[in-house]
Amino acid sequence: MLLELSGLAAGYGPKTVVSGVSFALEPGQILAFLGHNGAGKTTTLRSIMGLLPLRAGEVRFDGQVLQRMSVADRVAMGLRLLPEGRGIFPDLSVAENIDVVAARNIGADAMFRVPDVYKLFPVLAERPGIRAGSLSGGQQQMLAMSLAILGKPRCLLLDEPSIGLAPNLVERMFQQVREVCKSHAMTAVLVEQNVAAAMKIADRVIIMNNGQIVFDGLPDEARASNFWHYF
Amino acid sequence: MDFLFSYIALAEVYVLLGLSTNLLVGIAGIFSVSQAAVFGVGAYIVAQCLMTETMGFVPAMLVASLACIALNVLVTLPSLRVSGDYFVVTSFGIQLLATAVFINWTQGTGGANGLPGIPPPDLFGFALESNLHLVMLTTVAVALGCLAFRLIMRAPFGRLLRAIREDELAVAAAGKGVLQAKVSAAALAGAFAGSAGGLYATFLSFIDPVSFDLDASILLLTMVVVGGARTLAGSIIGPFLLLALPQVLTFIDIPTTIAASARQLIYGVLLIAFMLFRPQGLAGEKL
Amino acid sequence: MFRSIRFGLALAAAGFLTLATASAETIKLGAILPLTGPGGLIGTQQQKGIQFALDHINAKGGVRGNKIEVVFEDNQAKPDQSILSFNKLVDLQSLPIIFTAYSGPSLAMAPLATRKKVLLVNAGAQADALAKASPFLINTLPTIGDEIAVLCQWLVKNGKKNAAILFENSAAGISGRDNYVTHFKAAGGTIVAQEPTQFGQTDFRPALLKLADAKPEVMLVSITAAAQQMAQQYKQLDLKFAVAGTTFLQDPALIADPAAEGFMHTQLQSQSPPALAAEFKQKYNAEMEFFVRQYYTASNILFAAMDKVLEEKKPITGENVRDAILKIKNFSGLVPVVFNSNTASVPFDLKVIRGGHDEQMVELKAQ
Amino acid sequence: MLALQLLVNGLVTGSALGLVAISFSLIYSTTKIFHVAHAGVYTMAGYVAWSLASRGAPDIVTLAVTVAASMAMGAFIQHQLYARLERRRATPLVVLIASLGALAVMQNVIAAIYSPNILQFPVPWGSKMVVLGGVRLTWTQILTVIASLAAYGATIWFFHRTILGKQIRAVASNPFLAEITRLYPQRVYVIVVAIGSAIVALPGILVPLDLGLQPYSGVTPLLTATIAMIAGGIGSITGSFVIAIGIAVLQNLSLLVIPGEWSIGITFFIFVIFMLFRPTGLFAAAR
Repeated sequence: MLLELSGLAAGYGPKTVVSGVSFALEPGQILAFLGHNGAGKTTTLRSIMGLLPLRAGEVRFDGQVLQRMSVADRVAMGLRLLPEGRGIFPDLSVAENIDVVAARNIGADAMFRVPDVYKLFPVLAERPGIRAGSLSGGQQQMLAMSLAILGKPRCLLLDEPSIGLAPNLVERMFQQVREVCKSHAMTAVLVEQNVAAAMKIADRVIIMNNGQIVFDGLPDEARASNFWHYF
Repeated sequence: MDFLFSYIALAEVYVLLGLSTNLLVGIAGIFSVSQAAVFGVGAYIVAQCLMTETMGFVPAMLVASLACIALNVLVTLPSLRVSGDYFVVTSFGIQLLATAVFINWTQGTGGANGLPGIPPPDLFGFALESNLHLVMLTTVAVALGCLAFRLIMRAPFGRLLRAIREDELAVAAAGKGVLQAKVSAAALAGAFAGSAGGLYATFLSFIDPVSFDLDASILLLTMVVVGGARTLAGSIIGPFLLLALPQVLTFIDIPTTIAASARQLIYGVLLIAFMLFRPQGLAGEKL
Repeated sequence: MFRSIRFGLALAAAGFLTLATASAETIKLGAILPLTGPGGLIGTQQQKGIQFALDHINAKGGVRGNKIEVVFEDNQAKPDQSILSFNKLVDLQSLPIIFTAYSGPSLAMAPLATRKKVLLVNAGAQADALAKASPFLINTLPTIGDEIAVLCQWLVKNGKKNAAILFENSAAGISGRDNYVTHFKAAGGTIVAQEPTQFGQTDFRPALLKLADAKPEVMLVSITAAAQQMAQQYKQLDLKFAVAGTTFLQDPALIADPAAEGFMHTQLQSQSPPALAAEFKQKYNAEMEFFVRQYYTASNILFAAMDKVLEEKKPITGENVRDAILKIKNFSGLVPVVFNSNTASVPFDLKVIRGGHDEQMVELKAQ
Repeated sequence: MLALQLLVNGLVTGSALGLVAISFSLIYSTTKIFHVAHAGVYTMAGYVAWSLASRGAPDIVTLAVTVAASMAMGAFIQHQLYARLERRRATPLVVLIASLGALAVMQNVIAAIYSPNILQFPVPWGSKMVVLGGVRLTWTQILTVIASLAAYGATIWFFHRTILGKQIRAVASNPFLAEITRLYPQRVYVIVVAIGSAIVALPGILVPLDLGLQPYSGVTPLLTATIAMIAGGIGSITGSFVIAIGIAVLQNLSLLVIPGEWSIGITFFIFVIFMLFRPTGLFAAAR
């Protein structure tokens, strides 16, 4: 198992937002992590990254317990987060965005180097000097994805990557995510509002409600289930 | 007893100012460093009214309060347009602008020389000359101020102000009048600062720009912070404690060559220590 | 909440407990000086002057066998702290006489002094308002107006008819400016320009340039600090007009600077004999500067007056000591000080700075 | 002639002020901390340099040691004070008050060691005159302009051409993303405060070389620099540099038309009006 959560609980201030969240993912597996707003999806991702302290439970990555590790160490191990809506450095140029992240995250064993991301998203190579904040929504999301995978990612946590994208773009991007995951044995946790698109590429579906898992199964089982009233 | 009375009277003037600052900074979340300027305007107005014998103490206080309400609303207006640190800098600017006016507008303020010989307050033809009478006057004023503060904190208006400080956007989204609430808070703070100014001028019988400069504004802020933000107790403890501090410090034997700086240094250390270890002050809530 | 208030009050109250208790033969005086803050430098000099005089009188056995003690209070040059300190000294310790400095604090305490018949002794501030502030305020130096009147007459008489004024935007600086305007015009001269500088700022170039543009024959200076920097910038800008000022220009750093060559200034006579200056230097590791001498002199004036009061078997009260000062009238210590009123007249000189020294030009007398 | 000399004078004062503005802007735009204690670092630099120069240290050693000492002090404040407060989730108000405390401590430690007297640098070449097209300048003034322009250029180069500079800009632009891409924002904050302190050491030495050294003189330049930063657009190095020079030139030239008493007041008046109508600054990019 690459990523294992057992009985995870987390929250802000006096409020516990999620509790008892447990699941385990193998390398190359794609999980669609669904639920309505405030169900606790982003909170779960943040606590996996170490941005939020755990109230209870445990997170293991590649067999190691993560609790005592810093955010940076988790990133170094291959845990990557694509944060919702703010995955780029808007005041830097496209090339600077990539260079800055590359300088810190590319080691000898890197899977994605600078030329690789330009190859993956050729549109970024067209205007490397343009200020990232002035890119279109789709281009910004591609840049964000590039930053998330530079180096040696092993598990991608994607928080609403389709927000603000045109439907055909979403489709293409999700296909790219699936290809990358399968070809590099990379695990992905995909938090999405665009349920249909997410389920299309997912190997497994978890639905959250009120901070707890209410469904865990295959996409086909999810489609057949009665959990849709949560959306 | 005169010393005790004069200490209490002065401290009570600062309590009024503390309430004003607390209302603005602690409760409404408008971080203003120009309260000493408003305080000064109140003081100069009352001083001029009494010295030119235009009117008696009570109407003069009323005029000063009204003027300071208007002024405080005016100077906090930028906080509606700019937020956080931007407003702090604007507020610094307002304070320095006010100091420039206090020093240079000689006809109105006596300039850097100040205004000596301000007559004592009179109530219904009875001049309050002794410190005991002055203490009674300031105590009544402070009691009224505290009562008003307490009522406001408990009223829906107080809750609205708290909500604005926590999350202004949410309150605005909920359709509550953020603008109106902020303006009312500023107006109230102005009334407190203006009447404190009037009491200060008549109590000292002499005012000059030194009492209303940037350092005074920062001292006010320190009083609220050390006493404790957002609570009535904090607004009372802070001024009493900080006014007593220099008196206490004279007992500490410091070589005279460095005494000049050593005592000021203690203020700095106090500020840092409180922020690091007790940001809620002696009796307040977390800032 | 109430517990916290009580805690605060208890701490505050602890401050009022006075530690020293007077013995029967000790006469206690007070001194309210700016020991901290921007005025701290001058305040501590004044404190040393008083302390130095105290050490001398007590070494001689005090005034008629009574040791003298001075309780120092810090007012940070602020009026409100001065009021607190005044009430503390008068109310808790019943001190009859208090040294004071700085115009603002002295003016703030003057009405209280009148009401409580406590004698205030100012030996540093020169604002005109001090002369009439209170019958219980004694100034051991003339107000700035006396010095300036004589200076202006001398300048106009010696052919400097067009003057520009450089003044500091502070109480002392403005008071000087106002006097220059009044007295220079009265002497028959014309003020062609005036320009302020901010207290604590040392960039005088813009002001100097603007004044130079008005082509004055003399620049009248009323700044209390940074005179050396002003002189250097005057020199750098190659300005040619004469420069004249008051006792404020009697600053060792200025006099030693070649840029100040030819500057004129009035100076209240206040020399310290070499032996005394050396003793002071040995004791405090500092020069016996103007404010040290002023408060040393003022202390000795008080001691002499108290001696007279005790001789007449009267108690030491503010009123008695003041009357004794006015009755004795002529004091000769470091310099002759004459009290025709509450405000003393002291002879002063017109000096010119040459070769790093102050040279005597003429001795002047106030009218 | 007067106008020209005033203009040049303003340019000299402004270029020194420009460096203060750049350094403060770098720190503020990255850490979002209103680092008032920066004025203390500025002052400290002058005193460190004075101590070395008056002991006969070669100029280059004086410069190097002073810059190093400033960097160390800046880094210390960030690491020991601001980072601690950040870990305790202190609000900006708490951090600002702590910074005010740190400023008071630094100024008064300096005053205790060196006395509040004005100190003069024992550097004879500094006051030598040069006449350029009828305008008289000292070597120190010329050096100030050259050093400021060089430091401005170096700063621009560093932040746009080096990977460390880009990383700092990245942290300023999106600290959250920086955290999860291993850019170590907390470490970058220490570095950026150190760099800002190194930059401010230059005017910290050059201004007192020309005008003398005082312990309490850092606040006015810092406030003016802050105004330049806001008017120039937060985060814009060029904006804050140019506006700082503009302010100094205007303050000098304003003497031609208005009495000097009001020049500071008017600067702040214009600023307050500016904040009401265009709070994002002149150079601000559309964000």
